[in-house]
Amino acid sequence: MDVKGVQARHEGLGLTGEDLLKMHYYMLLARRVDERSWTLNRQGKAPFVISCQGQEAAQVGTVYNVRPGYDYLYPYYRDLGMTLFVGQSPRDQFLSIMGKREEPNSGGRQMPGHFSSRRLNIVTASAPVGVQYPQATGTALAFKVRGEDGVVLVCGGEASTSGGDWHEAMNFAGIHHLPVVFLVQNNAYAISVPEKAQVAGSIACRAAGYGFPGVEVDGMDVLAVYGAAKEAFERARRGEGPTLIEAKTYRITAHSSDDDDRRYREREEIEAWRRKDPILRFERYLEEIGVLDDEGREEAEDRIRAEVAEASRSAEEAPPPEPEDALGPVYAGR
Amino acid sequence: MDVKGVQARHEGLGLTGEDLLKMHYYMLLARRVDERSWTLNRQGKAPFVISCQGQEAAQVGTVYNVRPGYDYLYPYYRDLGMTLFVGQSPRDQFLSIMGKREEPNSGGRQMPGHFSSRRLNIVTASAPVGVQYPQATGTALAFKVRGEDGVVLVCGGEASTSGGDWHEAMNFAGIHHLPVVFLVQNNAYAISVPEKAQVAGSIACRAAGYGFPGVEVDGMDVLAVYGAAKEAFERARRGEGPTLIEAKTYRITAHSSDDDDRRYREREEIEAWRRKDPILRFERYLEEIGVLDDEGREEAEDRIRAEVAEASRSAEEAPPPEPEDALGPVYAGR
Amino acid sequence: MATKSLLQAIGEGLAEEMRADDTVMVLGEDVGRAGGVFRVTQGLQDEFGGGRVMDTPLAESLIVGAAIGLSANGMRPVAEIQFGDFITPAFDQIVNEAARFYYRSNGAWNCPITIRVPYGAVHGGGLYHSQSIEAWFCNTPGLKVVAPTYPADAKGMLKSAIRDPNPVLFLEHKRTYRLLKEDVPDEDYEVPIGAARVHREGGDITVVSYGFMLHTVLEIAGRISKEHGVEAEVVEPRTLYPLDRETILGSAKKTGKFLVVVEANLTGSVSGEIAAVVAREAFEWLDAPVMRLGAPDVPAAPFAKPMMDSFVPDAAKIEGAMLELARY
Amino acid sequence: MATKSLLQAIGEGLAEEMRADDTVMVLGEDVGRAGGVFRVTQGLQDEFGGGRVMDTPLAESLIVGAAIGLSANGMRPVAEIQFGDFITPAFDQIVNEAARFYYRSNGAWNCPITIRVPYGAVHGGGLYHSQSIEAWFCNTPGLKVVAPTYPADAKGMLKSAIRDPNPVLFLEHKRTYRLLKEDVPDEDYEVPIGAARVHREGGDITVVSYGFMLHTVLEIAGRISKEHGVEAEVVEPRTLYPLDRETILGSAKKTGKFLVVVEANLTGSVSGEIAAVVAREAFEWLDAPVMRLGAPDVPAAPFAKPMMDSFVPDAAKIEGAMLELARY
Ligand SMILES: Cc1ncc(C[n+]2csc(CCOP(=O)(O)OP(=O)(O)O)c2C)c(N)n1
Ligand SMILES: Cc1ncc(C[n+]2csc(CCOP(=O)(O)OP(=O)(O)O)c2C)c(N)n1
Ligand SMILES: [Mg+2]
Ligand SMILES: [Mg+2]
Repeated sequence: MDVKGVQARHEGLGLTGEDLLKMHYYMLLARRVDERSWTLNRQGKAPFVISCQGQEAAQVGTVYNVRPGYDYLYPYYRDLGMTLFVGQSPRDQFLSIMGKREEPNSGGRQMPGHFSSRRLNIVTASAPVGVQYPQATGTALAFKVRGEDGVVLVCGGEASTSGGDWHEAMNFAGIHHLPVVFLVQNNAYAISVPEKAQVAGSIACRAAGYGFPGVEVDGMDVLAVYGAAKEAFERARRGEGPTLIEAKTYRITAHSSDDDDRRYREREEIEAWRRKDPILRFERYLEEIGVLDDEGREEAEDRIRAEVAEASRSAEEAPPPEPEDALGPVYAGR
Repeated sequence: MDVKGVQARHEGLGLTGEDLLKMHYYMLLARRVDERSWTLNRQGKAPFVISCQGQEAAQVGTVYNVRPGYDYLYPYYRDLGMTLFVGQSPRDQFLSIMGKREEPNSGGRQMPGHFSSRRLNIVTASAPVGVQYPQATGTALAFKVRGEDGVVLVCGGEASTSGGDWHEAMNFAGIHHLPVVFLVQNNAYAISVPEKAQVAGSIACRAAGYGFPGVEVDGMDVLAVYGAAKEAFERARRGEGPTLIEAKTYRITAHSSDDDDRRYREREEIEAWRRKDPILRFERYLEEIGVLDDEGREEAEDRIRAEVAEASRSAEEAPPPEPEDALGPVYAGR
Repeated sequence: MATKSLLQAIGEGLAEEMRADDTVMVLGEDVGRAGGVFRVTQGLQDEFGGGRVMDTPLAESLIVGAAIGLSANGMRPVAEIQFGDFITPAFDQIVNEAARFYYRSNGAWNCPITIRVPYGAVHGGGLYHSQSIEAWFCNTPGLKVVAPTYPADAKGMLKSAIRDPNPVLFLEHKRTYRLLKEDVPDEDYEVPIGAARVHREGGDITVVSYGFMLHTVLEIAGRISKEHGVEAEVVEPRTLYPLDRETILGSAKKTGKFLVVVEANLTGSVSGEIAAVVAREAFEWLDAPVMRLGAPDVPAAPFAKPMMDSFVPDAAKIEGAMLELARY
Repeated sequence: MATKSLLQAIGEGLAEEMRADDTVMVLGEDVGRAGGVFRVTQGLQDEFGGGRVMDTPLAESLIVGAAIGLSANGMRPVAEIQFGDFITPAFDQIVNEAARFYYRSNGAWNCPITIRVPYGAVHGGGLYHSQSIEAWFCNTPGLKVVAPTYPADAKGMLKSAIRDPNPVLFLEHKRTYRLLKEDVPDEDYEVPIGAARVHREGGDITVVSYGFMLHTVLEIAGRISKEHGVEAEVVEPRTLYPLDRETILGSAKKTGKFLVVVEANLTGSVSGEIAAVVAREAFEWLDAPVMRLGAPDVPAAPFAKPMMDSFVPDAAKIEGAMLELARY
């Protein structure tokens, strides 16, 4: 093993060992929070779960370039790895999946995964797939009009590119060289619909038609994603316009707790992808370069396990909304 | 002048002198009908005119590949050159711009340019830009499902690519290799909005992102357009899927009779394009290869002039709709 | 004759129409191998193949637009919109295109498509898997909007919709999919579009309702008959546009007391049109104001159970309204 | 104080708001160099530059979506939809997104955008430059829908809309753009959203109307006062959602005879909601059925003049309805 060559990878990207451990922490944290969510679902405490599992590298590798509270974020429903990184807590997520009153995204109004935080510049998300893209270009335009160097990160699955909104936004971003990074997490399925029935040609290649760079990246490799995203964010900050990143990844779980994926995909396929698990892969790298050993991993696991257990416990205890909460707020006051 | 080299052009495309004269006839006919329409507008007889002028080569060059009444046509409002070719008459067009009762597109219900003919497989058109694209893919899918070799031609201006419908249709056509030819007549303006504020990158280049061919062609050169379209139609008939053609052309008139284009473009620009007039250019070619001389041109002009005058006269005499016609038909009976 | 749930009845209706007519196709998200997120189209792709039962990309405007184009070329497509909340991107193709083909072409082109749309509030659905979307489509001449509630009606109306030469929006309340089973005829039959159904005769009050609310209304109608001697006539429009004004007005004139119960946000819902028709045409017969009950004017059903339960009109509210009217 | 047309008043309102507040922007098709197809935004790009007055691509979902995103990042965009008929592709962004930002984020995110929309039938406009689209948007809590008819109202309400922290759909009837001029105050002023206006007091009948129809209604109100001694009270809602129920009901109770006149296809129009509210809340005061008049249920205004003229309710039909009500 050419350790030097390997080390060169993250160093070439300007990342320290500390950065790597931070990335690892958020990937693992997202995974463990997600796993715990399914437990709560099976226990009947959380009516609905939608997962990030398999996509943590794509998420953390990208969001690592975001300046929380300054840049804007339009995450999609799987982007737990992002929202944790910019500052939502595991408890926030548990509150959300249990529909608790103090749940920060919506006070229990929305399904889980519809992230929102004014403080963290996470723009309130909804369920209709793709609507975030035009919104993200508007948010980027505001930065441009004011001459600020903020960047907008907007995310979706591969099926979010099939609707018109994605295209209208790509075109608008290209025309005005807007500071926006489009991250498409292509996890091979849209519920049951496989990529070949969803996407003609190649998503990444489409960027060229709009006059800006599009890169396809191995979404199971956090460093590869980080590198592509770093370039995209720097480009945006320099005022050179948008970038499209297509991260090839895989949805390890069913679409959601309402889905039974045995109807449409083989177990072997999932197993094959599990072997490419982005967290295991990153841990192998961290071991190789000597940043993480068994003991370090255990420590991280323990810390996260405790954090998750405490967050889950505390969230379970939080009160549900009151019936009257349903009635508002409908209109903002002046 | 290398006459042999020049002759090789249309011969290489498999076109006879007769074909060329037929193309010329329809281009000139469209132009003269259009010019007469403006006269009727100035006379207060036609409330609204929207023109094909400048785009006749793009239209006739493409539609020359259509088998009228078998292939399907989704023309856009400037495609007079197409509708005349497949079988609508100058009188039909005059009836339409004067909103006469027997006007074949809509019986006076729709504005001019909203073509329709069940007999000619011209699917009823409307004003919302871009809606025709998804419809065209469905029509193409029907051919494919039934194993027929019909082709669908769908048209729009460059701004018709900005809306989501264009993209959704391109993607769907690419996924299922549908027999559809997308013709974008890029005439540099969408009402007042110039191409650079409308289109990021290049329209033709976008086809690659959907996995099928996109060609940019000189839309002022009827043979160039014919050649590109011929390939596209043959490809479609062979079951190999869609093609996108971007014909670079120019709108010589204002957007419509309601528009004053002095607000947003220079007279010099128009003059420069007038010198590239597709009809004059084609006539020069026809002269060079000896298919058309002064006398022949005069003859064609006279024939068309008479045809147009008679059509206009006869259309003027046709009765307007009755007030009660407004009330139906709303629902088809079984 | 076997008993079927609403979901089964619709699935069977689809299969039978596809067997009877080669031009009938199904397209939508996840309708193929997965058989639809609610399993309505289960088994269809196995029977009819991927050409006639097609998974589309996630693009609702494309789904409806392609259906329109298919219909222009000889097919009779049944498009599925996965949730009513996501029909919005297809709004243009439905109201500006499909609904206007016939009129705008002076009768030359018609548009025989059916658009199936699961709608209505369910627990855990949140704002975007819950909306009652019918009012968006009930101001569009050229379109037909149907919303059957019971299995046998739904199957017969689906057949009518598919055979209808006009575009039909076919609404299915998600919460009624598996709520009950009833006898559904085995032989081919249609239930006509445009005809309301009187579920229960009564002389004291008229209640018009549909979807999940109708079930509650009927339950309460039975209860207040026993407990209060109030006889409610319960009318289900089944078709929301155009309305069966005759049946509705007939009942209103008979009882003189009229209530519409909808699950939608009350203001601007179809309850307004129904109430306005009755207020105009049955004025001389009315012994009480035309009453309406619906969800509060709040964006949509929230995710958390306590909020959801207080958002959707419940048995207590409906009973309250019915008794208030009866006692007026 | 100078006299202004509706079109001028709106243009001035825009310019003044842009001068007063750097965050106000205008975006839409042809709004820049050309000044809009109706010339409402003429001169704005010269004064404020291409950054704040921006021609967008032909993509209505993008126009509204970008406006939403701008508002999330500190701006107050005014988006123009060139014709109401083309708002359909933006339907999703308006009803599912803008209108729900506040509620769904539990008050954390609001969406202060204004969407200007020319609507209504004009000669020669045909099916797609004519529609009355308001009913599509009047079942959407979180959204405000305004439709002022007179120049001074429009300018004041545009200012209110731009300053409002919620999304406002601002409807402008095309046929009223240059129909008349009236005095418009020079100083800064607002006309509140949510308040109806009584144009004419009268004790015999109440007529509620807006847009081009309102002009005809007022003309006829004057005429039947002279010719028949019938005094009509004419109420303009100005805001269609949420309604000023108090003013409308006050008038209905006063006259006991109520008519709504709209240009929209009657069935499913906002006239239904208004009529239903009156039928419910003013029942005891009513001396006649609540009446409605609108366009027939036919796709939309046809191109040819004879058809267009028979489609839109005209003076004769309106006078007939008003006298019928007065004599009831
Ligand atoms: C406009 C719209 N149509 C349909 C749906 C239902 N739906 C929710 S997620 C989903 C699949 C999305 O797939 P993809 O974008 O690939 O993301 P993934 O779930 O695979 O991460 C569908 C069809 C929706 N939410 N919005
Ligand atoms: C959805 C929609 N938005 C706006 C309009 C108004 N409109 C009519 S034509 C046009 C410009 C179209 O430009 P382009 O597609 O380039 O065609 P061209 O007229 O230049 O041939 C616009 C904005 C419309 N008809 N439909
Ligand atoms: Mg996916
Ligand atoms: Mg153009």
